Amino acid sequence: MITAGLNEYLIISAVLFCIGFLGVLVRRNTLVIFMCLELMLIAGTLALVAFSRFNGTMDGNVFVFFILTVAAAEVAVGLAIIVALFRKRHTVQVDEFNSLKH
Amino acid sequence: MGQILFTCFAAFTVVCAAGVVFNKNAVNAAMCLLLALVGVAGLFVQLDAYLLAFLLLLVYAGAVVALFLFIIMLLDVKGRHAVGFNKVAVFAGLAAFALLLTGLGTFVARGQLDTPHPSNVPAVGADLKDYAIQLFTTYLLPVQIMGFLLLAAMIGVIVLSKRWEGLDDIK
Amino acid sequence: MDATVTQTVVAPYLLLEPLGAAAIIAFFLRKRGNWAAAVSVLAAVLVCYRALKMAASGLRFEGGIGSPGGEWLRLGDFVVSLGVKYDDLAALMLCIVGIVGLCVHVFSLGYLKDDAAKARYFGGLSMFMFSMLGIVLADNLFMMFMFWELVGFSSWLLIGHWFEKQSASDAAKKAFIANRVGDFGFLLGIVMCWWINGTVNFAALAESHAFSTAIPLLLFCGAVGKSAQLPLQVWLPDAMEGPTPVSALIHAATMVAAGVFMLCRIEPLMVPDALTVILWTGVATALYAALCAVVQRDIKKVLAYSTLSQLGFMVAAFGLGSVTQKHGDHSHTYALGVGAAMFHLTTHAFFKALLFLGSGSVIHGCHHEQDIFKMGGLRTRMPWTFWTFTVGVLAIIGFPFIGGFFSKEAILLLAYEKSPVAFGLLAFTALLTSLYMVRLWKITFLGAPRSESAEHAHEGGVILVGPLLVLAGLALWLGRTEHFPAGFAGVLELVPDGHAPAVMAVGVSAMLIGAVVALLGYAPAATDSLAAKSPLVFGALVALRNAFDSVYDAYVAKVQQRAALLLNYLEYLFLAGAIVRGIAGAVGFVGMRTRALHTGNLGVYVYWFLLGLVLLWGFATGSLGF
Amino acid sequence: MNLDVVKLAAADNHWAAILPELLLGCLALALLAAEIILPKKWHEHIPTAAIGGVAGLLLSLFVQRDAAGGLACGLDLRWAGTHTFNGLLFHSANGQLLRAFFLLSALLVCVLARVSLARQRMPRIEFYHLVLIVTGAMMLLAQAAHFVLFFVALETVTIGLYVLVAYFRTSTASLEAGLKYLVMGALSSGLLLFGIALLYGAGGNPMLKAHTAGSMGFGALGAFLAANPHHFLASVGIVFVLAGLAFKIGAFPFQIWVPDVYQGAPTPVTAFLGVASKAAGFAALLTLAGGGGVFAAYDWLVTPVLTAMAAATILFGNLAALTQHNVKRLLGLSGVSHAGFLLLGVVASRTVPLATGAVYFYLFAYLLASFAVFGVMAHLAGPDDSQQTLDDYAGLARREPFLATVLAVGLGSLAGIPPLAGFLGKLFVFIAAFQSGARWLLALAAAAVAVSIYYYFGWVKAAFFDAPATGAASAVAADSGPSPARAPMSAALRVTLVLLALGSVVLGFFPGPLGGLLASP
Amino acid sequence: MSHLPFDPLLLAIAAPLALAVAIACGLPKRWSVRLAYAAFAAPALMALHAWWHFSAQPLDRGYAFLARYSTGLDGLGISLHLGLNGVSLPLFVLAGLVGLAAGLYALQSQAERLKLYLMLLLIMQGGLMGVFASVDVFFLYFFHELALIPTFIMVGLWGGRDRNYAAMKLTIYLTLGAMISLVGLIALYVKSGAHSFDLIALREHLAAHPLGEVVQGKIAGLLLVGLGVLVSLWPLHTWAPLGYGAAPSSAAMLHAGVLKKFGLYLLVQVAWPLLPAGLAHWAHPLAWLAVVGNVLVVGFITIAQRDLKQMLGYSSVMHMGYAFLGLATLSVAGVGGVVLLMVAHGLSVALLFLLATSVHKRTHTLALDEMGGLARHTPVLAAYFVAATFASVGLPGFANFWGELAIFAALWEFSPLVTALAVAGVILSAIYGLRAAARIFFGPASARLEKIAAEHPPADLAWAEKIPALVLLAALLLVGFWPKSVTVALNAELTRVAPTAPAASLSPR
Repeated sequence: MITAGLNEYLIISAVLFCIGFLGVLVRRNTLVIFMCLELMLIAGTLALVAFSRFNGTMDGNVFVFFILTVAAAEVAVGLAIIVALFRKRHTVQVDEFNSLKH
Repeated sequence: MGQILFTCFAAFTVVCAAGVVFNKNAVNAAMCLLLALVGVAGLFVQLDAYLLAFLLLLVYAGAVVALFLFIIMLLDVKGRHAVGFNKVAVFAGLAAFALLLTGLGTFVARGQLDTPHPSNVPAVGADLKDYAIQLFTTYLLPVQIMGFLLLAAMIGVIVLSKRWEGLDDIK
Repeated sequence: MDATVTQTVVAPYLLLEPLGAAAIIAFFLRKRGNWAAAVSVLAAVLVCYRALKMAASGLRFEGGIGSPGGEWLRLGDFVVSLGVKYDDLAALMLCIVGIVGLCVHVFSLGYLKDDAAKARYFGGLSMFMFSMLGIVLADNLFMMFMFWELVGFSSWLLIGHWFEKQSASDAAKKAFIANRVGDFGFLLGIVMCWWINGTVNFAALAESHAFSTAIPLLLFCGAVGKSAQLPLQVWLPDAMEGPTPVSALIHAATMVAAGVFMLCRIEPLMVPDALTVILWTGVATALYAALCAVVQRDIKKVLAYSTLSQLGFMVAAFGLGSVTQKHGDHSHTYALGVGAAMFHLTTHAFFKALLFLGSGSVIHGCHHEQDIFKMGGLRTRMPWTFWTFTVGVLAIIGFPFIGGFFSKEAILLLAYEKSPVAFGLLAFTALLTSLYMVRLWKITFLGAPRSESAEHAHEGGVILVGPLLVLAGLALWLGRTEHFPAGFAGVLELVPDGHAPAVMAVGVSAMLIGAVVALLGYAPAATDSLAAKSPLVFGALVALRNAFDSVYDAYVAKVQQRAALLLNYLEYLFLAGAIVRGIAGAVGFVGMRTRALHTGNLGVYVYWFLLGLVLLWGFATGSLGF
Repeated sequence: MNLDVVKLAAADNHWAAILPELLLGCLALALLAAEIILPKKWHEHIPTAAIGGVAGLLLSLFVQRDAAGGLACGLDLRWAGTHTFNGLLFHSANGQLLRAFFLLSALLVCVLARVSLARQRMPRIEFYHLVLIVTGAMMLLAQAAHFVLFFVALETVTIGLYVLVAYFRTSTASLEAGLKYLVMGALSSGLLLFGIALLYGAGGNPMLKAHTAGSMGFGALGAFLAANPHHFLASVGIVFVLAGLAFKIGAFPFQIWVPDVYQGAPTPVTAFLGVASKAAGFAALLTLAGGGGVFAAYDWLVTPVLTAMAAATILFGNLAALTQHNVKRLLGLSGVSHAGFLLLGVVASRTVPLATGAVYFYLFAYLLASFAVFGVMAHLAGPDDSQQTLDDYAGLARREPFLATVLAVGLGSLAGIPPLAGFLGKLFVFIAAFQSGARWLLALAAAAVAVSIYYYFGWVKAAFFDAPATGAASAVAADSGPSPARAPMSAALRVTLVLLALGSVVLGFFPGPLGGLLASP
Repeated sequence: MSHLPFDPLLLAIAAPLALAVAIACGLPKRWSVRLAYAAFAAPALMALHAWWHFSAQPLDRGYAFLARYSTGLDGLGISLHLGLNGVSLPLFVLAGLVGLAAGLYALQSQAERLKLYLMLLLIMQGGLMGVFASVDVFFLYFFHELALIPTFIMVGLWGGRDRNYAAMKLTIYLTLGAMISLVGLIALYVKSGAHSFDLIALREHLAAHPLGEVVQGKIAGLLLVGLGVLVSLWPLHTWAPLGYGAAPSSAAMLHAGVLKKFGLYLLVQVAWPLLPAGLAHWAHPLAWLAVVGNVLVVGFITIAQRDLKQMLGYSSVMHMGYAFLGLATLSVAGVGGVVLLMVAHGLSVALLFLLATSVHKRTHTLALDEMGGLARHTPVLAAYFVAATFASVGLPGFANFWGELAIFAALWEFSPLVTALAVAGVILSAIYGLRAAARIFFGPASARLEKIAAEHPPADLAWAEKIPALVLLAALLLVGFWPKSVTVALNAELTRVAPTAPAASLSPR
């Protein structure tokens, strides 16, 4: 079923990565930043899967298992922190989390 | 056919991903993320990684995005967008955009790999059994570690969120 | 040979006895003035005894101290050795130091009988004796320099004896620093001599054939400082702040003459150009000091300027005559200047010590009144002092057939032959000498007492008078070379012989004119007659006297101090300030800015990652990198 | 895939080789179990058990059965030089040493945690549990020889640390630090992952020479890179991986999070971050980018990148620390500069064998000194320990001469002043740097040492010379209310501090067995 | 080798350090003070012992009393290797004596927090003994820093005016200097290829494989700059007057007297024999900096000082200029002069700092303008001060004279002009030295002194102050009168290791 070449997948992966990064850079909502971080991880998995397919090795695919797990754990912890912070500061805007500076 | 499908999924994914970034509303952003994941899952399928596509949808769409939505609802943060795009931020964002675009350009220009035609390469990701063998032999140790990771994350979430005796910060 | 060895061993004793006395006094007898005086005088007696005995024995020798080579320090090729060169020159000088030293020691017993710091005083005297003997006996320039410095130290110590007086403290400092200036050249000269000739040993230098004008001139700087020649003469009048016996010993008879002695030692190094400089320095000093002496009121200052003037004579004498001719295969040294200078040094030592001790007696008698215009009438009140002082005056003005007559005559003779201009100036100086000495003598001793203290003046007893008599005798007797023991022939046979009637006539008439003018012109009054009769001349002379002091004061206050303050300020401003604090401030500022980069805003922080990624990307794509 | 291969693969899982990590994991689980099973009144002894357990494990690394069956002292090197778990792990003498390092760090963190947690009404056991899990992951990370295990272990460390940083959830600072660390960490994980993917893909590309099926494994990847020393994707992969690690070690420009997170995190966690986490990063960096590492062939890229990074890190850390008054931020920034010095060693290690040993020695010296300082800080801190400033140390020498002395020794060692261990660390790194030819970097580092004196000595100055703040009491005192708030120092902490200070001193002139680390690289 | 049943050098290092550790562990004050006498005396006695027996010792490549202790770094060519040669012997004795004097002076000073003061001083003392007893360059540096650290703390804790700024500036400056010289030493270690910091091994290796001139020049440059800071070469000297102005007496004595000599010692012991071409490359700039900067400019600045201790600090900077000049000659005489001057200056400046504190104790001021006429009350103090002043002015009979004389003599060959300028500096030192002595002690009593005397006349030097002063003065006089006590061994060693190429051929005339 595969038709497109590896490079195309790689480009899509890179584009996703860049979009994710851009999101992290420009967004101020912590939750959205998180989503963008997830996008970056997904971009990595896409590259892995593509490589795995085109190189004919299994490692990339197996790696994705772990990445998904890690991502889920990360989100869980991250959201817990955000919720806890929200309880204190009643905001999720990163600009306002600046009690630690200078 | 495959090429068209690929193009569709790719375009869909990219557009949805951009939606995550540029959607002012967090809920909509989460929905965009969900759709982007679906797109990626489609690409996975095209790469013969059916299990991974399934897992992606299951874990991400089913759990992660749901969690996001749940939290967004819980915190009810929509409409708190007053802060945001000041001039410096816009300029910085544009500069970042330009830089990323440049980088992407270089990547596209120089990152081309010669590949054998995919039909000459075994679709290793297609067989479910292979995953099982790998995870239970070669990657047994990482799997174990993953267990500890999840435990740690769970403990962490509990510590951060549970109402403890003598600790009255969570009402 | 055996005897020589013995003497080489004895010679250090000569040095060690006064040193030992000084050390014992410094460490143990600090609070026991009388004991200290006894120890010191004992050392002086021993020195005098040994000096005379060694001179009489006729033994002359050279040798190292401590070891045959006398090596005292060796670093690579650089060797400093201590050794004794006991020739006729040293013997003569040694005797002078010994005799005058002893007289002064004894005189001091009386003069400082009630001084609170007697121990320090006598310790200083012993220290001086040690240092002076070192100069006399030194067989090389390094050693001479060491003792040269030490006499400077003793001089500092003794001038500043009454340190509570600001003027004494200042005078001591001035003396030492002025000497240091001279020593600057001296040391350079020694070092240069060492490099050019490969040795600084006097005997070896006499054999050396490397000639340079710079070396003798640099070495002469030392003499300029020590013997207070122009332009470093300023310290000597001020040095009169010290106790009078000290002035007699150090600042008249011996230490200040060390410059002349040193010149005589290095005579083999002399070249004509250097001698010319030395000559004119001496002549200028002699004339200048004589002019200054005419307007002094302080008895000691008059004597101080006369000392300067006489030292000028000696230096001029040296400059006139010490021509070493080493031409062709026949080489002969005509060191006539050495003879004349040393001869005058000898006679001067005795009569000037006599004059100073006499003035000391006067001051002591007048309860430390030093202004001659407040004296008068002392002839009857202090007859012993008066008569011995008169002998001294006659000796210094060159009264025929006593004291300085022959030595001055020898110098004039030399000048007459070598340089008519110098002769004229020196003769005029002799006239002035006569003038101011007779003025001093008349105003001090004749007429009526002009103050309470002069009214009650009295003799100081045998302790004070004894040394005066001894010195008077020596001043009278030792006027002719023939009267000296044979042991000093090595020096005295160099004294220019023969008597040119013209020279003698000029000399005697200069003396007579000066004396007559003074006797007639000055009245034993409370004011200076010259100031009354010819204020213009008087004023000019005073101004001349003050000229150097004001130049030096101006230098110290306006140049040295200001330069020091300016440099200090510049360092504070630029080095410690602008540069050091500036760099520190700049680093601190950058640090503050850097610290301020931590805005605490996560949204900004992620841009740092973008920056990092961009940089890394640059490296990876090769657009950055080396 | 036939069954034999499967059996073979399974048989290579030598669990005995990772016994310390397994035991640590078990200990972590046992702590949780004990909390559930044991009655409340016994809970206070659980941390003691944790400390004892870790100490026992640490000792066990040095005690082993010799050939005759008796017990012998010395690092257990039975597995050294072998790969296990199908190439996921590689055991080496340095790995053993790092195990000891991480266990020691964990031990000290637990000791500090007892001090800090005593002032909080937070759950306690979970803290130790997390520390132990993270420590185990670090130990595996240091021995990883395969990107999958590498990533998994790294993420376990990172996620564990997210929780630990935010652990004092009653404190906004702690939570904020946790969030910052999380976002930055996740971002760097993304970079790292993308880098790994690219390396994996390039290495396995069948069209390239020396391509390999095991391109996730370090050895095979290294061979591939050696055969393709200028491959674009590989070099991009390399810089992404370096970026991920640079975040871990706090190297410029991925260091920006450091002061904020250090300040907000509970003091023991700050120490953990500053020492163990950084050491884990350096262990990984040495494996990948050090001498003979995976990226050895990419000298044209890695050396300039690391050199520039080292220079900028040293400069930034020292400059930013100059005017810093908050002690935790100060230590964070000084830690950044230490990362720069260590990077100098890593750069040198690419050409000079001595450098690897020098980096490890430096890390040990850094551990002793840092924990000494953190120990003092933990003891002096009030309930909110994120606001301690230098002013709080004014007059410490008069109040607590013991603490002041330990502090001075620790700071002196951090500054690299003889006769303390930090000096030897710096000296060896400098020697290695000079040998490797990084002269300008060395000059910069030497100048930076002088600059760093300003803030280290400033701290000592505050403790020794300045009069204590009068009247309006310091932030700490204000937080802790009236003076009796601070408990007297526990014997354990006192002994620990003595040992740390002593270690810093003795190691400074008598490195003894650790000297062997340097002599035989 | 030594007939003592123990290593005298190790004892000299260990005794003060051991007591310092004991005090740190809480030895009671009474015992601390009592034992401190022994701990300060031990190094001095050991040093004198070594000095007395040195000539009878069999020398191993110039060294006697060699002993080696492993510290686990033998693989890197680092070990605690102790020994004395002709250069280190006089400095070892200097360290012992000045340490003894500083210790005794501290013990009588009744300083606040005496235990801590003693402890720091003991650490300093141990470090100093180590510096000059070490054959291993690593430990040379190590001990130097060990001795240096207490200085910072002592300035900060017991310092006078500006102590905070002074302590900070001192620390940063000296650390910077030490770092730069450390880089130089590392360069030497690496470039020599000897794989050893052992001076003997380095010498032997470099004798067989000398370094290239360019490399030598670079290493020597690093050492000169780094050590130049430590020895206060102009214009890197501004820490010195400030630091000494603020330092408590014993710390100033040990630092200015002994510790500061480390830089010169390293240059003499390491740079001169091992990097002759490198030093020759820098000789002219060094000489000009030293003569114009240190000697003349600083000489003038010293004249302008109004604070006694600051003046002493500046004068110390000035005298270091002579030391650099001697070094620039690269000749045995010049370098020997440097060592002599180091010993002499160490003794005299320590004595001066000691006496300055005694003066301060009596006048309660260090401002020269406010003093005057003290000698009337304290003739003995005045005598000591005058002696010390004249020693530093370079009066024959004191050790300083020999050092300066040898340097001047050696300098002529290097450059007559420089010699002339250097000798001119002697005038400056006489000016400020005598002026200070006169200001403090002579002339009429100042208003301030009158006031003090009216209430409580200042007492003369007590024995407790006199004995340390006497120790230093006696040493000054001993070397002054009998320079061979130092120069025989010194000359033998210097001649032995002197660079084979004559200095003259290396330096342009």
